[in-house]
Amino acid sequence: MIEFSTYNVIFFSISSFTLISAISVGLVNSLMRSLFFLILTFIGVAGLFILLSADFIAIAQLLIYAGSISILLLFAVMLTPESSTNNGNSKYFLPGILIGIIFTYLMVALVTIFQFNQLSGIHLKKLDFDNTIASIGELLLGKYIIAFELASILLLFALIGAISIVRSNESDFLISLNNKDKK
Amino acid sequence: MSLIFSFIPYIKRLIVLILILFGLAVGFILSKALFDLSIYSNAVFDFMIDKSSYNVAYFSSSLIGALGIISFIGLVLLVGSWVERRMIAKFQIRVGPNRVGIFGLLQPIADAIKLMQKEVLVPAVADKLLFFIAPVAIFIPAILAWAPIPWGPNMTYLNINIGILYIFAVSSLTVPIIFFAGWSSMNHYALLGSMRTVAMMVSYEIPISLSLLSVVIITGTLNLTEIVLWQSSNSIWLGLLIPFSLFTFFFSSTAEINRTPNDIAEAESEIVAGYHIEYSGMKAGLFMAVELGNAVLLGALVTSLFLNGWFLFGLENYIPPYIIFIAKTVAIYIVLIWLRATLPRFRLDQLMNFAWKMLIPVSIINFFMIAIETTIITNLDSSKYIIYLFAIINIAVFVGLIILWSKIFKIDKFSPEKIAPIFAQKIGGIKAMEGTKSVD
Amino acid sequence: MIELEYYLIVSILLFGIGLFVCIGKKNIISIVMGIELLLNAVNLAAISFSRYGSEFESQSDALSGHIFVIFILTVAAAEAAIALALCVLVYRHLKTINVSDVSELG
Amino acid sequence: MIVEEYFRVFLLLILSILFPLLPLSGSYLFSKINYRPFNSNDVKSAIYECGVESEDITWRQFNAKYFLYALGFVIFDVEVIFLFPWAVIHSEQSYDIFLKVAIFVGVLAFGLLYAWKWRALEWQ
Repeated sequence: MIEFSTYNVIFFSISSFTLISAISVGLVNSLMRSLFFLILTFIGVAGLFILLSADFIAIAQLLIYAGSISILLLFAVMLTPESSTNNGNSKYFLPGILIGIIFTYLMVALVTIFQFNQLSGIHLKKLDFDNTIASIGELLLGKYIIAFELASILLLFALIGAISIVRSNESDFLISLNNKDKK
Repeated sequence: MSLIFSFIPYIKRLIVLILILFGLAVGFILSKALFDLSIYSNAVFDFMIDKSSYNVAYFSSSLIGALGIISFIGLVLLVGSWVERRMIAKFQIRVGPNRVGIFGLLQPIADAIKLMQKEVLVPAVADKLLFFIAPVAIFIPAILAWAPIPWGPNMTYLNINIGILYIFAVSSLTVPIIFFAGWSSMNHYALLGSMRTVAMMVSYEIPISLSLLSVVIITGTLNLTEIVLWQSSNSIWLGLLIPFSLFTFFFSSTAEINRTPNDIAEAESEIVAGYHIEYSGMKAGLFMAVELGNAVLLGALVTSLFLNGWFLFGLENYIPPYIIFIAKTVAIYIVLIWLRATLPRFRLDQLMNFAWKMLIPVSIINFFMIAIETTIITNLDSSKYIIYLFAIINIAVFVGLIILWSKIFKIDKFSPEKIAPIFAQKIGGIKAMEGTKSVD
Repeated sequence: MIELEYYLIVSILLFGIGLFVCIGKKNIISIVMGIELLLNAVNLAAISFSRYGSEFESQSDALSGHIFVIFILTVAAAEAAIALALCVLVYRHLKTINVSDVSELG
Repeated sequence: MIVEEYFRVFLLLILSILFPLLPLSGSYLFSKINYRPFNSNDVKSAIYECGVESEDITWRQFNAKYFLYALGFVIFDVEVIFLFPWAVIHSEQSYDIFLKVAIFVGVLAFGLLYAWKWRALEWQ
């Protein structure tokens, strides 16, 4: 068991890494660099998940966010060339900062005032998970089976929708369709 | 007297023989002492826990494992490049590096020093931060993926129960790094090369995951050590039980690590050098080194997933298990070199079509078939023999698939006689061709 | 000792940064990035509640938080796919992806 | 405990960052003792373009086919996240689990067929 002080140091280093790279996403001017910092943020959040003993979720985070959604973002940047240099601020830049700070202040105040251990009357206890992936599998195919099936339908619609949006006005696509009709 | 003189020409061989025997004896003694390297790590742990806190003990004992992995990778990067160049030279009937040191063994070190002395050029328009980070960061997935590899019975650096997914997730981080390497050069060729590479790597990650899925379905675990133990307890290699998954994994991984036949990343004839065109000196060397390290990593993965890891028909009781593991890994690496010397590069559109229209649909069907087989195995008691039956069925299906593919691609049994001499026919020279066995 | 509150504060800070990125940037791709940050913050909160929850009697009860996060991941992937496809479409029509310039219909 | 195991990843991460920095710092040292040339000029620091100076910006609009492949990849990656927990528990469960997963994969296979049919997988 790693002692309390080591855990503290690891927690603070990972969370500060995450937050600094998250702020850099907003402050960096080049869109590619901001994407790079976004990937670093995802990796940092995966580290926090591991500290919370959620290993499968951390891997899923790495795989889906850092591995595939970032690729999607990269390709989207490459398909829209003028955006690549330009990660400019909108006219709501200062209001954005203000709203962010106010929201953060309010929520932090709420969290620190609110006594979570009085929520249920029992003192909060830590749960150390063991072999999460098997339990998640049992839950997914047992209790949450309908959501599991619906997820596939959601993914299907996302695929169909995105394909039809991207290809909607491509000339070669239409030509190929026309040729197909003639046959 | 003349008898003794007649031995003189063989005395060199005799000395070599004696040396080999001596080496074997030393190796035997050493193998007793170094049979299980984990005892040293444990000894350090026990030693440190008396002196100081648990944290320091844990840290120092894991540091030994980490340094072991890092030094193994360093050794592989040095020796591997020599092996590869010598082997390729043998395939092409030349000598290969043979000037620096005995058999040219010091050639990799000379190369490294040469690369370090080279002038480092950074394009004026490049994104300096990402340009510097990319060659350093590309090592992170390549080294981190070594962590859950089981070297021996107790020799796993990171014994987690999601080992396969860990390797899959960590190695998928290579893709954005390669993209950043190409993008930050601000070069048409580099950008095009990185886009093509990313598109290909992304396509081939899906067959990899589906083939790993069938491994997990059979063994019921994601822990690499348990997968190796499953294979030995059922006394079958997974590569024989699910040959299609082995093929998919191997072929797709060659795409993932940019090796021939799928080295789209550095298609010299089309896009000059691919994503690392602007890199010079040691940074370019780092990209090459990482490619080599990934090839050996693929060998280690195939060994532990499909070739029963450190087990070799009872030999693991006499030789240190990690030696067997490394031998199998090197064997896979040599197969990769063999492929590189033999096969031409595939075209990108062929590769993409092969991934999406062949590998992915067939992998889905394959893992369903394996799921059905697993259900039958677990519900029947006589699982021992039915596994062999399924192995035969799977191999038959795999061979049938290969024949089907060769029919689709119109490869007629690979025999040159059957190919009609079209060109010769066109120019009217078919009469002259009669009786000869040549191909046009 | 690191308790639930620390993780919640990190999650809130991440959410605040995400809000700032969403509001303060004019590039649509940046805004999508901001949304991903928001979803990450929510995931972090869900996982920390699941870890430090008090009412859970067994592991499989507590892991409902993990299931929740897996579905958020799914929705995030679908959302990113559709949003970026729209982004590509908008660029093709209007040759810009600044939010302030995309004000006309069609 | 999980955190304790993954601490080793953290350790290996630090070492793996140091590993490539070792030859790079060797290269840096060579430049310090004036053994590595360092005389850059405009021609050298221009990007490689077969001797011709590069015109125009590097970004041209890429074909949408790249995006379509990434799209398929994302969808299948999420599918993998759902399928691995199933694969782990598959051998312990009864037959009906098979049907549930068959529906799940069937729906996604339909998506693949759709993409195939509407030529999203065609590399022109």
